[in-house]
Amino acid sequence: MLASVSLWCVAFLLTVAVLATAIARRPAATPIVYGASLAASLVALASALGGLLGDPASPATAILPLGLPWIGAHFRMDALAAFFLTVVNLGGAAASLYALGYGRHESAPSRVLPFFPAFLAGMNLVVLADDAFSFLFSWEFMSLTSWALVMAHHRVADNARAGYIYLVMASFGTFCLLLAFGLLAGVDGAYTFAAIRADRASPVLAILVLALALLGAGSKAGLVPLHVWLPLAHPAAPSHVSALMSGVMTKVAVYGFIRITLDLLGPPEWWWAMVVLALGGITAALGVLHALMEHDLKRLLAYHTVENIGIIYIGLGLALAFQANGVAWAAALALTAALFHVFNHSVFKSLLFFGSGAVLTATGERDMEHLGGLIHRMPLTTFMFLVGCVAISALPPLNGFVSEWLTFQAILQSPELPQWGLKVLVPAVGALLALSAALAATCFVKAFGITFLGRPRTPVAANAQEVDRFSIAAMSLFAALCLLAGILPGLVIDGLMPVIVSLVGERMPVQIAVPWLSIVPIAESRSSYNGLLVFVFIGASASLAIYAIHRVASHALRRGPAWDCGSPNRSPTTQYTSGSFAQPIRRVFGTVVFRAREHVEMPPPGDSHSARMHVDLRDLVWEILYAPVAGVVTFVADRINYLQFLTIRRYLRLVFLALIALLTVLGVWL
Amino acid sequence: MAVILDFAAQVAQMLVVLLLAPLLTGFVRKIKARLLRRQGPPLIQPYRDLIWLLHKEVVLAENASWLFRVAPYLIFATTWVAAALVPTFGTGLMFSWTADLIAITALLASARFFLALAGMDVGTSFGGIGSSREMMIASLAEPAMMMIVFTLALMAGSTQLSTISGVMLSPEIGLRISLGLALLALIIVAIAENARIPVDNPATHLELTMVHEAMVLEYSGRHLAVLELAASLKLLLYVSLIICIFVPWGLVPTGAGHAGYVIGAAAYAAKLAAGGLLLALFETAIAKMRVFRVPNFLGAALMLGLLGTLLRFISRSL
Amino acid sequence: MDGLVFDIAHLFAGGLVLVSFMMLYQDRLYALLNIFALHAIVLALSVGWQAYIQGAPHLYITTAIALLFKGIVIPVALHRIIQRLGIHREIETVVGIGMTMLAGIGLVALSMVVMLRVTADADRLAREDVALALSVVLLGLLMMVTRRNAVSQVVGFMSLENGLILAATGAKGMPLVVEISVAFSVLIAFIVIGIFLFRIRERFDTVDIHALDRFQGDRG
Amino acid sequence: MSALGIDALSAILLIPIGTAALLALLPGYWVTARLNVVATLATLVAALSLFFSERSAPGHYLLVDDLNIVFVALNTFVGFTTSVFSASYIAHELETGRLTPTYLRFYHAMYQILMFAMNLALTANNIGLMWVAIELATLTTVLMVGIYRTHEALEAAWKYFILGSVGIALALFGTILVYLAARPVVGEGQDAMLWTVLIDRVARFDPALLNVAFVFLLLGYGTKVGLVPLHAWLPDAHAEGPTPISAVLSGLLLNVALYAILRFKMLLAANTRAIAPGPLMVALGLISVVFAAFMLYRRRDIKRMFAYSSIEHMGIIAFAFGMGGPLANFAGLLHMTMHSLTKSAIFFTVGHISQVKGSQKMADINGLTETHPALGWTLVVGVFAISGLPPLGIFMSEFLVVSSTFARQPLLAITLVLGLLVAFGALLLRLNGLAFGEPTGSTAPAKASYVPMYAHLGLVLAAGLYLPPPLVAWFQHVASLLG
Repeated sequence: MLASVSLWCVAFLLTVAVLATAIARRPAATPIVYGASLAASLVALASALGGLLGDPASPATAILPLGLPWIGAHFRMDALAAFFLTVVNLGGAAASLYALGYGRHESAPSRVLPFFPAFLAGMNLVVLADDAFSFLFSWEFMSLTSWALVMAHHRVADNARAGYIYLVMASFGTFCLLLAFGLLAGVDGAYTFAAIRADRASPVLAILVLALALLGAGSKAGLVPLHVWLPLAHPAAPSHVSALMSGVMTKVAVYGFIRITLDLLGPPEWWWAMVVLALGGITAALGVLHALMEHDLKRLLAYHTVENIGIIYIGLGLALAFQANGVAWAAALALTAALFHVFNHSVFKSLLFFGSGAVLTATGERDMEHLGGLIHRMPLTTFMFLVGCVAISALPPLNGFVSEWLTFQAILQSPELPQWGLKVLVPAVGALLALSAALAATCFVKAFGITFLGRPRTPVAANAQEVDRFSIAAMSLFAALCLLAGILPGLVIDGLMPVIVSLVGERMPVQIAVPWLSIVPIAESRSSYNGLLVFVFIGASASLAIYAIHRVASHALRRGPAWDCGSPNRSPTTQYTSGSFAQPIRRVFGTVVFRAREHVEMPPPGDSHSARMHVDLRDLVWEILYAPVAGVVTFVADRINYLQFLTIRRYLRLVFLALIALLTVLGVWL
Repeated sequence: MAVILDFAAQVAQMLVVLLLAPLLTGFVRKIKARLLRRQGPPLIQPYRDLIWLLHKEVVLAENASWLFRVAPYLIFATTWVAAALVPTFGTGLMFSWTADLIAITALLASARFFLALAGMDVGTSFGGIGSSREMMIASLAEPAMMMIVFTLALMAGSTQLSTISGVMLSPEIGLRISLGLALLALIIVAIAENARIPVDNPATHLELTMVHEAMVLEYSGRHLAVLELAASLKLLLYVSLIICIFVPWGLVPTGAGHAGYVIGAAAYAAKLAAGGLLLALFETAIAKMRVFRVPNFLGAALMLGLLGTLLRFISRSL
Repeated sequence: MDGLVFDIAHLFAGGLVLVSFMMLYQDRLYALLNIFALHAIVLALSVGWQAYIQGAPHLYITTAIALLFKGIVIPVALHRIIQRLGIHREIETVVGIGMTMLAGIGLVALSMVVMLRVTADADRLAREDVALALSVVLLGLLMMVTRRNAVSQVVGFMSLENGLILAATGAKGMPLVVEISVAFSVLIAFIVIGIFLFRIRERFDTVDIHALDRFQGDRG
Repeated sequence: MSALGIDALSAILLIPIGTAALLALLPGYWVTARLNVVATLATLVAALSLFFSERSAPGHYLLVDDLNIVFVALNTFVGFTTSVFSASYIAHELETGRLTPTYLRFYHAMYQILMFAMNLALTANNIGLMWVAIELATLTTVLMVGIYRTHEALEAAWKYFILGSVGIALALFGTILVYLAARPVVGEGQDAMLWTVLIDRVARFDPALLNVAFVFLLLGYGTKVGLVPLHAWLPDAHAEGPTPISAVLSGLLLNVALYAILRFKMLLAANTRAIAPGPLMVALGLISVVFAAFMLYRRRDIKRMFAYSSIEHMGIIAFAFGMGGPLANFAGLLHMTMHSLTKSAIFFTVGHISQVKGSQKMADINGLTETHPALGWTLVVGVFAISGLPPLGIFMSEFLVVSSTFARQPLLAITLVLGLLVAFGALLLRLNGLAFGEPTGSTAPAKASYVPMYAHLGLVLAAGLYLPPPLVAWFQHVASLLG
């Protein structure tokens, strides 16, 4: 029943997509398409929540006579799918709401409107799919529609390049998953997930499947070193789509990974966790360092997606480690942390992209070096963006902190693990996690400070206007969710329990029963956290302080020029920029990670030109992994290209040699 | 009855930290001056400064936004909440379970986050310098702190401060290598977090070397008073933290009588004084570092913390 | 009777291989054409003999085609073309004649090994015939790939085709042989006309030597 | 009903040949173009009626069975849509003067003769007759490729002709060997060349002789399929001839040659002592895929690029049939069908594009989705279809090929996947330039006939979503025949 509701929503979205092609050029199309998407997403969201709260023993299923003819298209909404459907449709609904306003400024609506609902439909289908063919079909369909959205502003050369790299990487990922499913399904082509579950893969196959799943799902999620497309493609799309791609699509990729490793593949081995943990840790740290070096607001956010995917994978890796060692309660904790972070990231990353979209609408700028002082012109957007920044920086009392806190709690359980490899790796990963959390805060001080605070650096920033009410509504919704999930985390954790139970067979303690709405992962004596009280305490003490000070202190207030140690300079270019803000960090980490080099060009004495400083950053992942691949392809393509220009006689010689070779084989070997 | 007593203890703790904080700051200043053979300001000078600031008018930069005005209160509130959750004289704090050590660290991080934003709000170059350097320091100090938390939590089997100090009090904890490493790391972190020499100089206004002072450069009047108080609170918090973890003797356990509280308070005061003395000694004996040597200093803390954690992971007895 | 029948068929087929070698050896165009005419005549004899021993009168048509068309018409036409186009009379070879001959011997050995081993069940006549036919086919191909001159490449193709006809007629009772030989004759006529029409002076490789410089597909 | 079967069968041969004669006589564009369309439609109807009529016993020359009826239906369908496309394409060529009315007459007649030859090759029961028909098809296409009389066109035709002739010669030798293998078992004469007889008795044939025969047939007909290293004629023939012929070459003629190989593969598969023909096909297929994938990168001519893509796809199909087994064979059949439809649709689009832009050089064509949205997006969809992206049909066949191979031969599957990926990279790179970016060239509206493209891509889309059960059953049956 619920599965079919969701499928109807998907069908509706697809119909809207088709209709949108026809009406895209009319002005009425924008509200119609986004309104319909909003409605469909809400219905699908309700259905997904129903699935999450419903009876986990009997998940809703549906079989359509589509896809592979002798199998049909299987769909199923179990707890895991229901949770991810919730994330998908929540993001979808908010993005549609946001786009009701944002979409009006779109310069090429005919390149966005048809693909947006199709993209939503694709993401829903991936999560619903219950056989390998439908899964991959939807997976690639999702990539394709998002590619089309990335290419919406195709005249910008960078976007075309982004689209290219994106789709090639997406295809690479799909092929990896295709091979993985090929192994899981076996020679007979038992492609339904039920059949795959029933027929567990042998250990050797499991290694291959895991590797392929990491490559396939990881490339979509943005796991280092498969992340290169992400910071290019996500920012290139219109902002509501960026929000969906970063906030939601990467989660669908995480879903794929969980589905394969924790559900289809059978009991994990402990060293799988090593790989996942190491990748997760590196991803988290490298993602945030990249973000720090960035001055394009949307690209900065995209790099933070990479970081957060790393955090999620750390949680998943811990869950695998515990599960492999039979410590199911700790696995439940780690998996909860990962899934909670999935939810959180989808919320605050969407919020932040909405905010960056609002800035883009108001100023036409993505480059932070050209912004500044927006807090005066766009107070609401600024406030929402600030909430997002606090949340993503994992600061209490917002939601980002809760999931990171849970991850830390899970890490602290890992001395229970017997394997030495894990014993050494887990603390190191913990350090990386702590480091990336701290760096994330730094990065968002930079992002928020440079963009919204200070003085406007350009006229467009000085003349920005607050955005429309739909955008504000969407942002407020997610800002409120950030707060709610932060102060009432127990509700979310309890909501996740059916998923956790279905995957690891154990659950965390019931949180709703804990007094004062605290969350207690294991026992109160070991650790607990109460977001609500922290929030109330901060609120109360701040109010108290304000009250007391207003009672006793002087109320006098005078506006004057900034002090700035007595030498104020009115030029906005004297402010710290994104690059200068990051300079200390660049000195500390950049020289190793990015081979950062600074060159200063001093004009000769007497020359009145200003001195210039250049910073060279190198993307080592690109240089080590991707550039050689591109080089090999180019080299081979160049080398064999001469075969296009042979004479007929030489072509005949090829035929002749092929004939002789085959005859020799026949004559000699057979 | 016990609940009321716990509640009273909690309220008392909040007030005590608030009142004691400027005193500690003044004490450290006094000692430092004395070590330099100066007379130094009286012990209550910080209180006078605060009152004086409260009565001054606020001169707000033309460009300052609402965030600039809200930030001091937020910073103060988060720091206060964090300080209220660290056991000072007794472990039986009513709301100690609200936030564990990780959350306390994160609360301080929130305070710093807003402070750094406030530094950037007016759009001056000094504010930017301060914020940028502060965040650089934090981005190393925070993971180091987290590693210290890990070491302690693994030893105590809990991240709750009250449980940790309880375990530290118990006889089975002897001298451990990892504890020593953690202590060393925590001291480094505390120095960095409180903008003390050699990382920062709380007394300087020399433009190119300041970090914390650069961020609050544009503040005046009551806003500055609140920020000063928050800074004092933070210093007290760190000293209390070191005390309650590494020298927990004299802490009043839950449910102790009135007499216990008196003894606890006295012990706390003594330990605090000793802490302040040591800090002053250290600050006098050492020179300020160049800003770009600070990462190495903090990196050392991070490595020590990580080493401590690793040792705990590998062996229960180290 | 059988022995004699076999020996005569064998003689003709072997003769065809020998003439193929003579063609490989030749380095003058006119002489090459003459030897090709000889090739066609030997083929005609062989086919005629097969027609006689198989009692298949329709094969005489193939004989006639071989004799008249390939033995007379084509060589004469090619003579004319060479004269009209004034192309070189020396044959440019890619590798030396000696090497070509060696390669040819290798090919004959290969075809013997392949065919004689595999056709153990077939009757002796067909077996030898097919083996020799394969040699002729391979030698024809060899000639095509080692000669730069268009006319000699055509000659190579035609000798290849002669080998096919030899194989087809040797396969006793095979239907459609006549049709196939006609079809092939049409093909060859096309090629010869093509050479003439497109004025391929030097090479098979290109329609016009100037075009070779200008166009090599997808360049530029 | 059996009478109807015979009639339908002869109709698909007689209609084209009769029309060819008529078209050679009739002047004028309007009448001939329409007559061409009507004739191909009639042929299509006749071919479809084969499905519904009871089959007569196979004769000495002609045969309709489960295998070739699929090919015939596909052949006549694409033949029909191409004739529709051709009508609008040729009109433009006449306007620009690239074709004269005389050549037009010749073109139409040749088109029908080509249809006749292909249908004959597909329905021939006699391997000799099939050979003759394929030779005829080659000759007609050679003439059509050279129809523009430019140096490039003539050279392409010449290359095609020579390489094709050698291939044909090799195939004939293989055919003779098959006859030789059959003769001791079946006896002399016609019977030893009939499919129906051969397939019944092949188990007792001399396996060694069959092996040698297959090598010759694979190389001979493989030349026509365009398998590397026998492919050299294919790119130029596609690039230089009229676009409808490119569409027919890629969409149909390659299939016809492949059909011949499949038939012989069935023979070999039925003889248990012969070598497995699979590995040879797999090897040639893989080489083709990888080679074509790399060759795609340096292409500058849009039609030549898609010609290389045809080589790649023929490689995939050969690979699939070579792997064998119900899944791979099914995938091979599906892929072949989808490729025919998609590739011809792409060539239709490309034909109109190069007409409207006045160039086949990809450097001259940019930003099509801006200037000509219909053509541009059709090209995008076509390229995605050919790259095997959902929701289009080739996704399913590639899914089946790759996933079923990986469990059996991981290394082969990985090589195949790498080839596909490299090829996709190249196609997408070019597509980025063609369909997107700052537009260049003429923005004049295109006078295009969209129906054929939309029909083809619509079918491909439909097949990607839903395959009707009868079709599936049919394909599965044929797949099981292929072993």
